[in-house]
Amino acid sequence: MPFGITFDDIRPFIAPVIYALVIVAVLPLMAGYIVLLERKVMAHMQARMGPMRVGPHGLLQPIADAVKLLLKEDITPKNADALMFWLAPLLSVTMALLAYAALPFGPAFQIADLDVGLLFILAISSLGIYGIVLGGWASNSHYSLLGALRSAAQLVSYETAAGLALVSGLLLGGTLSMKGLVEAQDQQGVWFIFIAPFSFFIYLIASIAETNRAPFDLPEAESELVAGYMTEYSGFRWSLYFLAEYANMIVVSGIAVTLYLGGWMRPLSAVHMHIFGLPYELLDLLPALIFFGLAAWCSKLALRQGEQIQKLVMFLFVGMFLVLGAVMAWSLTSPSLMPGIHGAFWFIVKVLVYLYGFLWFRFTFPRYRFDQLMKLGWQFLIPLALVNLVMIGIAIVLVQQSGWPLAIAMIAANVVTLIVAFWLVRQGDKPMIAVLPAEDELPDVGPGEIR
Amino acid sequence: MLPVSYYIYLSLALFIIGVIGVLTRRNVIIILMSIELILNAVNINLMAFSRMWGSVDGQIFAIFIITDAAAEAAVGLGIIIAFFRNRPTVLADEMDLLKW
Amino acid sequence: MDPTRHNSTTEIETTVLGADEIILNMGPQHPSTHGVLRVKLKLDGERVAASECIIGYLHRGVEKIAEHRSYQQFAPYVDRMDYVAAVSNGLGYCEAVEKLLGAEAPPRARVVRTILTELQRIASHLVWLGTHALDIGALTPLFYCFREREEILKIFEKYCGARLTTHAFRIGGLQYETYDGFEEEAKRFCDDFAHRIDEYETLLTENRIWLGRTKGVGILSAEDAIALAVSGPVLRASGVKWDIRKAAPYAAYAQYKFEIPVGKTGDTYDRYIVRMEEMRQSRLICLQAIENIPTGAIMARIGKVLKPPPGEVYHAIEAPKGELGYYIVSDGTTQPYRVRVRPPSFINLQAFDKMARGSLVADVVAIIGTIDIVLGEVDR
Amino acid sequence: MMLDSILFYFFAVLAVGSAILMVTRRNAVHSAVFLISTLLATAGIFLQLQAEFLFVVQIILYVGGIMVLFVFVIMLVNLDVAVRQMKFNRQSWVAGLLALVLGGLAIVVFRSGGGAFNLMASPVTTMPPNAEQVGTVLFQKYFLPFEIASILLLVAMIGAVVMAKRKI
Repeated sequence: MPFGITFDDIRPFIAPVIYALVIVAVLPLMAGYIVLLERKVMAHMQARMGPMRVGPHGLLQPIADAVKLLLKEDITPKNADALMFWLAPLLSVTMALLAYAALPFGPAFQIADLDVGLLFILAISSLGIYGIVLGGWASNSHYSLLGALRSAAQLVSYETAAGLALVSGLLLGGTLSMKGLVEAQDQQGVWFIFIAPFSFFIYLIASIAETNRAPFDLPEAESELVAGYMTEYSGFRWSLYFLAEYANMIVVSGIAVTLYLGGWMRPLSAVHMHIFGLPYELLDLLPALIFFGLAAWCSKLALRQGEQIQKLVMFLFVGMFLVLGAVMAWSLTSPSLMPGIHGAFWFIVKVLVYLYGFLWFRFTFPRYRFDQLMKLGWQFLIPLALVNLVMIGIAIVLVQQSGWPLAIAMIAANVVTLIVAFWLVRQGDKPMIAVLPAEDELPDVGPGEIR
Repeated sequence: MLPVSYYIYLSLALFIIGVIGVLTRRNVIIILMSIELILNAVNINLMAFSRMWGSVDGQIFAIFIITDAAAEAAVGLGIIIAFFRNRPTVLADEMDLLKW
Repeated sequence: MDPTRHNSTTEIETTVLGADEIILNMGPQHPSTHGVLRVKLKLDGERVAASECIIGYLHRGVEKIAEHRSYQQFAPYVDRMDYVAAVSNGLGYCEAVEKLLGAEAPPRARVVRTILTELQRIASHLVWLGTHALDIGALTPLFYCFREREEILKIFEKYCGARLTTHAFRIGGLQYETYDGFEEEAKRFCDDFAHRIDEYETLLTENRIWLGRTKGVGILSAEDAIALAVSGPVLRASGVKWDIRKAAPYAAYAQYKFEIPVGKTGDTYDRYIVRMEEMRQSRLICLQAIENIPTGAIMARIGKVLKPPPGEVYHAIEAPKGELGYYIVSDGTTQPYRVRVRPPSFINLQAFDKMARGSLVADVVAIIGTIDIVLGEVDR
Repeated sequence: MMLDSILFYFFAVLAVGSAILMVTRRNAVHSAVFLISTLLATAGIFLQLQAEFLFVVQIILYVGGIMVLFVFVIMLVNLDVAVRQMKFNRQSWVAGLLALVLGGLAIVVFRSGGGAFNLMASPVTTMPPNAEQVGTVLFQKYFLPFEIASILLLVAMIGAVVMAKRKI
């Protein structure tokens, strides 16, 4: 070994590097299929069918998109700032991928169990702003700069709300390390969403705003800003931004799942239903059953496919589901492997459910105006998060010092927060109608004036 | 563990670059940034000694310095914006508003 | 920015944020201006200080063409003006010429005309709702609305062979007898349309974000509405109860019972409520009309070559966008001397500056959507 | 042991390098980006000193907060003001002289300090998880300074808001 580095020097680094490579390889594929999921769900919600052309039921659409994006010409605006123009999407993607270092996909599958895990992810995602701001600045167009500044302002203000919501989750968990948080929920036998529902909902709203999605997707969709900071990007650089957005979505839902939905724990983990004396429980069979069900459903679709090639591809997917089902079933037999694989399965299922919420919001809600968005962030979410934080703190003190049962203390805390929430909403409604400036305050410039 | 003097030399280097930046640059924003650099150099020193003595006081003081830097940056940039609205310049030696 | 404020006519694109006015150009190539409309906004920060709509990009000189066409030849041109509500354009023109001739369409023709016009009103409002919601950000209503509109267009296609520019009516009545199954299809559409509207309402009406984006946006008071000669849902939303179907009933509207929805404050939300209610009323009219379609002739006896006596006539109908009027002057020959159209979209658009002034830039899109303009009719 | 020095040298060179670049760049945005890389390098040095709570605070507060403010203001201000003016003023030789004096003074002090400074940083027993330790000491021993710091921030907030209002 060169430089006198022995093998056991490197040993602690092998597992994290392998996990990192797996994540970096799987992520673009997963982001692609989330895009397909989004388009399919959006279509079915809107009484249409979504992509059906490329592969059976559009299953190969992500690969087609990826190839198209790679082949598309990559334009740099004329007097754009070349260094920044190249750096911005790179920054966005690296920050998005870096945040995966602390995400616990399963009890075993975690790159680094930092003991400041949650703060680390918060810090890295707060760096994502630079990708957007520098991208807007480098495109050298007035409108993309406006879009970049607006989305940066939105990210900064909702980051505080998300941070406060997470802190109230931390109070319950007691530790900053992500794995520690899930174990805390395991010990207390209840997911934190049931104890601190308000912080979950505040975090849900803040996480949607942080990834520029759904009712808050203002920067790209503003009518006069057209596509916001992404206007001038095309081809591969644009797909980097796209990948960064979806990677951020997964990171954000990963945090929510770890902190509020019990990370890799099986739902109803405390319930033990042993079926006719077998060592494992009924619910442990669920992952295998889900995959076999998917395989059966896909094979039914496969038979109805027209061309031969579509049938072939569909059966490929059927095979994949069968293999996954077999792995789930086989892992039941070996108790050492079981928690790792099943943990990863449940974590990914919960992340997908959380993401489904993202997609659902996108198709049902109209878009916020920028000032309403800021008003919601600063005048409703942050005060509510502060109150919620104080109430949970009081509840925990009550539980630990004066021995109140957890449930009653938490219910009391949440009821008070609910009252404050209603009061805030009523405050927010008062100036609901846009306050029109008095007639004289506006310059009386008649239409003729502009010509 | 590395001897503390390495950290001291590093923070000295950053400190000197910061001072040069403050004195030579005309753009007020770059001056403010150089001040941030100086504060950072001080932080490195604090951290090195905190690690050497094994006590956490140095790190806490570093946190106070960061909060102070935040306060100073916010007000400094506020002043620059307010000044910019009256005269479209950001350069230190052009800010001679008292002289007409 | 030199201190001496020069207001040269060239657009001063001062890009320093937060300073004084910026001139912002929206359109003519813009995703949410419902066609080729260019809006010039003078911004004071985020608020609109003044605005000006520049139109004419779709001007085809339809009224000039009318002077060199016979009455029947001009009928198809009328559909190309408000291409979203072609059937009601046709009704307006045919009835105006019939008035000129002193003829009257037979009862069966009048009832079928009423059914088709009311179906067209629902289709036009569906287009408005879909695009208006899309501009404000709600993606889903557009597809629901176009799914219903498809049913209506199928009925038109079966009746007169075309979906959009239908040329469904002839001067003096109808050319084609209704295909068998017309009543059943129209009835089936009206029956299931009831719960469809409730579907849209669940998506939007109580939606806090929709309320936030539409309540108090683009307010037009009743006096301003009357002063600007605004008509149709925009007028009724400001609280003025004026509908030509009640004021001067034409076709077969006198025989049916229906209410006129009226708003209170005249903001974008009221216009939304008024149009949704109008769709329900149109459905009721269709149901009443389908019950008893009288039998008999479908065409009045006015002969092949139309030579109306010299004179002039003004006939207005309640088109989905507002009062659509035809002022026709005949000099006794087969070709009209002058055909002047009173386009509701063009006149409603003049209220844009009054509504947009003082509002935020983001609301300009909502205001254009709520006035419901079609550039074909604005520019003619 | 080996890894520590590699990490230290890497971050040190990165910090000094981007600091120099920051001061010499003509475009304000470029110098802001280089200052960000300096701050990240110092955060790396904090990490190398096993102070991971400070590592995270530095990134969240400094790079994620203050520098965003800087980049915002640079963009707001530099939109149409010509950036390409002469960037160094006449005082450069004063700065050079001062830097030399300062550097020489510091080195002399270090040299004369003798053993006190360059003693090997004793590898004290691995400190308990940094975050909890900082937390406990911060809120017990340093509670008063903590309150004063929060008042300082409040004053700064009010000052910034008053400054930014258009019509004061």
